Amino acid sequence: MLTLVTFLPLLACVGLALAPRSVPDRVCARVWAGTAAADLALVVGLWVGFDPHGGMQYQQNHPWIPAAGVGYHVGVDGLSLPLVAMTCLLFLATALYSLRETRRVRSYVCLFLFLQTVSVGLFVALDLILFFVFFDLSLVGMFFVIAGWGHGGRARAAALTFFLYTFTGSLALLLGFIGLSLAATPHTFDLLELVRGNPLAGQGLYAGLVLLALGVGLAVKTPTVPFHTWLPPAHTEAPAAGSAILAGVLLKMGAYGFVRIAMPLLPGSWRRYALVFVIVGTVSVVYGALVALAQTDFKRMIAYTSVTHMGYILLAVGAAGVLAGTDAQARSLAVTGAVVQMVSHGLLTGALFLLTGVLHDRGGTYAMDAYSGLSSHAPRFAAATGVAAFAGLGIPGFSGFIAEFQILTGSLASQAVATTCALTGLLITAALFLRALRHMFLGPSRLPAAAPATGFRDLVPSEAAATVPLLGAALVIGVAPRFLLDVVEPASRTVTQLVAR
Amino acid sequence: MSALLWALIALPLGAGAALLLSGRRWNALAPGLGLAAAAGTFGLAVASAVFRPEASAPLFAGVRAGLRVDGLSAVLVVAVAAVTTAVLVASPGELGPRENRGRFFGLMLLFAGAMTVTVTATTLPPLLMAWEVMGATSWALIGFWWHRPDRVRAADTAFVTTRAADLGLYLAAGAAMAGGVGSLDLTALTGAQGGWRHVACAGLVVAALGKSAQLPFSFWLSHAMRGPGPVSALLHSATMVAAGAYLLLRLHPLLVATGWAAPLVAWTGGVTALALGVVAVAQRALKQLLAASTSSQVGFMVLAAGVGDPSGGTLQLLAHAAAKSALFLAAGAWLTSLGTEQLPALRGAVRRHPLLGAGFVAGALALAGLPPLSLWVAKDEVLAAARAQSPGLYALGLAAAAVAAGYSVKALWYVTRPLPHDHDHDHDHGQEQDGGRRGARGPTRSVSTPVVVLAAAAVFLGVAALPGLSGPLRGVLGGGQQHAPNPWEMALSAAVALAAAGAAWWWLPRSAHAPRTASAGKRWAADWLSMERAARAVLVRPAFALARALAAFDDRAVDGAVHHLARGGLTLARGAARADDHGLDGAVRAVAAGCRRLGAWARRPQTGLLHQYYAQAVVGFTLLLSIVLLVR
Amino acid sequence: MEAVSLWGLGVVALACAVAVFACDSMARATFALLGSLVCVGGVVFVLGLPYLGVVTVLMMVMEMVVMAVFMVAYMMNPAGLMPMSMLHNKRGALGISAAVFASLTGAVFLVDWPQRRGSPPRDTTFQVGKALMGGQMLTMVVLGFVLLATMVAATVLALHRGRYDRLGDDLDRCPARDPAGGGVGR
Amino acid sequence: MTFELVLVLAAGLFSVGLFGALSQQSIVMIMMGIELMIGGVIVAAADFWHFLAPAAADGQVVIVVAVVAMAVEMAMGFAVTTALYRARQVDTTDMARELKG
Repeated sequence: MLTLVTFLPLLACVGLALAPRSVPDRVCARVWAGTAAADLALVVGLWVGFDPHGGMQYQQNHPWIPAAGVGYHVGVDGLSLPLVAMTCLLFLATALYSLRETRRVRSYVCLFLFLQTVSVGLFVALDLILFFVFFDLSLVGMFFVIAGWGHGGRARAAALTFFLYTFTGSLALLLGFIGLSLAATPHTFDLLELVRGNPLAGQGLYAGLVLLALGVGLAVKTPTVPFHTWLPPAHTEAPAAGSAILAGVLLKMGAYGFVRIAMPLLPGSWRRYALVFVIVGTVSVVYGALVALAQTDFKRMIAYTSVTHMGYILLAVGAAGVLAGTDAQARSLAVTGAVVQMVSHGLLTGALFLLTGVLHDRGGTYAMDAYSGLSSHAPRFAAATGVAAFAGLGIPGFSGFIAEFQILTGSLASQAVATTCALTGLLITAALFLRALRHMFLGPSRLPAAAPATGFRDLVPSEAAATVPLLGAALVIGVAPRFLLDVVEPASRTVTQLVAR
Repeated sequence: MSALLWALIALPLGAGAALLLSGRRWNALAPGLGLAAAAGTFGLAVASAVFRPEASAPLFAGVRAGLRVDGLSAVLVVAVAAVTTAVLVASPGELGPRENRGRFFGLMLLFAGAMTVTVTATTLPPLLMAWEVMGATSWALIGFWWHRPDRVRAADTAFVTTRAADLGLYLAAGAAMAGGVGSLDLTALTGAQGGWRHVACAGLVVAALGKSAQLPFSFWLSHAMRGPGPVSALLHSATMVAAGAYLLLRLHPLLVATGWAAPLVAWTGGVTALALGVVAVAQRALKQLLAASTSSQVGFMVLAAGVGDPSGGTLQLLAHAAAKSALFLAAGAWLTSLGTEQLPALRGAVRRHPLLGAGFVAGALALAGLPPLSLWVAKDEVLAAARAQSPGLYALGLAAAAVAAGYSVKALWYVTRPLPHDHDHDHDHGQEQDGGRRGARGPTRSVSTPVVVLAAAAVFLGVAALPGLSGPLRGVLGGGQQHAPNPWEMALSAAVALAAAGAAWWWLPRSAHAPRTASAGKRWAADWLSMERAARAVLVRPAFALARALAAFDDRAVDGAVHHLARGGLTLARGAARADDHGLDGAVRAVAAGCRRLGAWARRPQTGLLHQYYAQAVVGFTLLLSIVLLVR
Repeated sequence: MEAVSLWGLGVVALACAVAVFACDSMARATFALLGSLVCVGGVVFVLGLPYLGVVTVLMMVMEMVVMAVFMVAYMMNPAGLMPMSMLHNKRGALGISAAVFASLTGAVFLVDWPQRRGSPPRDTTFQVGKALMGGQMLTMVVLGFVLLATMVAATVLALHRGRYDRLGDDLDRCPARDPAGGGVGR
Repeated sequence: MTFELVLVLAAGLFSVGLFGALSQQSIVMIMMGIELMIGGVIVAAADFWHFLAPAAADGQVVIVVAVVAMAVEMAMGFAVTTALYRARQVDTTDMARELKG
């Protein structure tokens, strides 16, 4: 069942690729939207049939490279199911958004279908090598999206930087995986066996090195501060749908890696070096927020806020590793907060990037001071962006608040100082979003020179259909979080117990 | 019974959301719908005050979202609903037909729902959620006429300041969890172990002071005045600023438990009451004066919370809510009709609109704390409790009361002057046109009636608080060691209030005409104790500078480092290529050349001359022979 | 008696050998060579190998007569009529041959030769015949083939018509223009 | 003593032949030189046979081989000279240096 969910988009992609040239673009886009919708429906089916206390479910395990102990092992649990659902929802949104795409639609659609398969595959993978394969294929897919359809002149340079940077990170990751599998007897890459066997329990230095490799690899992917410089150019040059997926899904791969691989497999060294991750997380929060405050380019500012939100996740995950001074409830609250933050950041930043796409489509530039008083021209667009911005800065009633509240409450116990610094992140994020809203949407009306004579068109139905459901989902999670938390909490409890063992 | 409470919350929030989304589509119907929703909420509020329902829902792991209507919140829920209804009655007058009324009424109802949740919350998460939603709606309402960038900037300042203070609540929640209070229940906070209790208490105090515009944070209230009249009336007089005081009143046990919190809160309240009173006196615009007075009156409530007199604090809150919302509605009405809020320009406004003027006069008198009216009674309660705590506080309170009388009389004096001779001329020279509305037509009846009703409530509430009748009120609020003010205290405060009022009345005509030589102190007070300039200099400007520095650092150093790494890789590659071409390839070519030379040498003996071959053969044989002989 | 005859033959042989290269005319050189080799045959005869001695002498006579015929054929100064010095590089050759002579005689005198083993059979010719036909049959066969190959090779080399003439200048005429008619397929 | 003297005789013959082979330009004279060298070898073989190993026939076989070699050398020499003469009308080694490397 999971394999069907994972590879349905790939089937569509192959079908489209082999289809005769005569297939018009509109049909390609519709096929993409249909496939994404079908995939989402399947995932909802999975969600309904999912037993929150059942641990890993819908498992499929077939030997793939038996000699190396590599198997095609997929399965879903409380951590990955929400992310898979969010990925499918986001891809459906980008599909709807791209209905009006005009540039080389067929290859654009094939690339995104491929990306969907790879992203879903990564979240359901329970084998390190399978995880790594999907991890790298996602880089390839995103490289072509940015290089091919990026609007800036520097699209190719940005794409190359993005690819090389994250690819180097993935090599470090592979190193870590190999280190892990070698420590296990018999050598295996299967995640569940490695968790059960806990091979690196004793070795201090060896486990530390493996954790360093994993940490660097994943830190490059969730951009934490020292390794984040590939994100802003990649985002400013990527097309709207591309950067929505880049921010919504690809960034989660790194964060998910911490919760799925680093914590359960290296509990001892994770506890010993948790402080490092907490510090990096807090620095990412404050640094990302401050640098975002100083940006003049709207999309680049949002890219930096992504660094901040990922910093929160790292803070929560690091705090969950510190046993002193906290109880299990606080730590599992932090981990739940981290997972919810991944989902909420995916939805909100995805919506924000799609809306910036609309902005660029109409005004031709992302510079904030080129626009003013847009809400008189496009009230619906202004309302949507306003709601997305307020949700992004953590206003209750949206998923952002639920995530950040749990993270901060769960982390304060063990990391008082770090969490207090992270609190300032909340304030700075609020200030920068408000400043952006004030500059662009309120005040007297002024459009950039590049804007067409007809003025600033409001949201077209396809764009509205793409962004409003995302914000709606965020609102539902914000108002009634129990349906998501019931799934995530048991899984985060197990992760917390695994780290504490 | 919990259904009643869920309905009480769902009605305003739901109706507000619906109206907000409708926007301009039902512009005509919006006021009616809004009013209906407000009335319904009022009804539900009264019912819930009677039945005291309780409800809770699972929210996070081990944390429930609990709501309960107990003594304190019953009174407040009714008050909030009442003031909301009154303000919404007055709102259509304020807003022109072309305004986006759906959005206005939607936001007002959303705010009312959030306030209701704040006063009924029993655990921290719902309190925090409502607290933040109040901040957001206040941002939206202050910046309602968003065409003017200065209004939106004011809204931003207000929101960021309150949000900065709200971080205290996040801190408190985290501290509670760390301190072992897993359920984050407000009453259980005192049970938090060790330092965490102090951290939680500190967080809560900061959040409350921020929201109630107390001293360090009070400058945002002056910006909040740029919003429409009704907004100031509802949010920035009766409900939002009172929320902080309410929180302190409810958490008095925690304040006492930590030891240092209660006196700190009391003294902050007292000092704010005095300082902001002086600021009010120094103001030239009516709404700024009223805003500063709000801050100072809330100071009294915070003082009451600090000294542990919930009933006095609540009475002060109710009385002040009624009086101040009436005054703000009147000020708003004049702003729309006369197009100005500067006191000298409002000369004789009372005479121009008699009904509205009467309400304003009654409210101002109550605000002055003159004997028979409600605020005087409430203030006495608070001062009595303060005197029991420490005489210093009592003196501070009395001084604040005197200053309160001063600024109320100042407002009264200007407003009640006889109309200047060029009666009609006054109408059209409206100074700053707010929101592009022409202030030509007078305030309609829909504004006057709520003003009068509120003013009446302000006047007669005092009766309820008289010593004889205050028993039931104390019972409702849940008692606590109360100090009924003894007669000599009440007489003393009355005397102080009357003396201050008389002095102000006597002194005002002289200063009104005297040349304006503003002393440094006066200018400092007029500028709200330049708190905003200090905050901007200390926090905002360095933050932006740091942000710019970090951005530059990020682009140059971090990005630069990566690019240098890449460039280093390239030069390394070129070096390797060069080494490969000249080094290894050269060696191989040298070997090849050497072989060629050797080849040439090898051909030399092959001369073609037979005899030379024989010679070589002989030499070769002899060598071989000698080798064989020697070796064997 | 044996020693005297050996000495005599030896001296004569050496003198004739030197004479071969000393005299100008080819003819005289040929006969000097004949003389020298006859003395060699005599030495062999004296040393108890009559058959081989006689064989050597007979062969030498035949060779020298043939050589005389060649002298006439190639008009190589048969009678010293056209004196020409056919020498070059004399000093080098002299040096090498003197060095060789010195080293050989040095070896002869320095090596301690083993004592004689066994005694000569009564009939040495029978001995060499039995050996050739018995143990040394391989040598006999090889010699036979060598002689045959020499005859064929010498004839082919000396013919005026090369073996490729019949195929024409560019060696690929088909069929070959063979002067001696007949042959396969023609 | 005569054993060594006969060997000296053989060496002498060999050296004179060698001198002739090395110094003569004409091919025929070179062949004569080689003839003398082989004669030296025959004398040495006979001498060895006579003085060292009369019982075995090897010495005589060497002489037979030497005689055959002399015959072959003479035949091939003249064949080469004839072919060379026919091709180039020259009979001295200096003119025939086509095989120079």
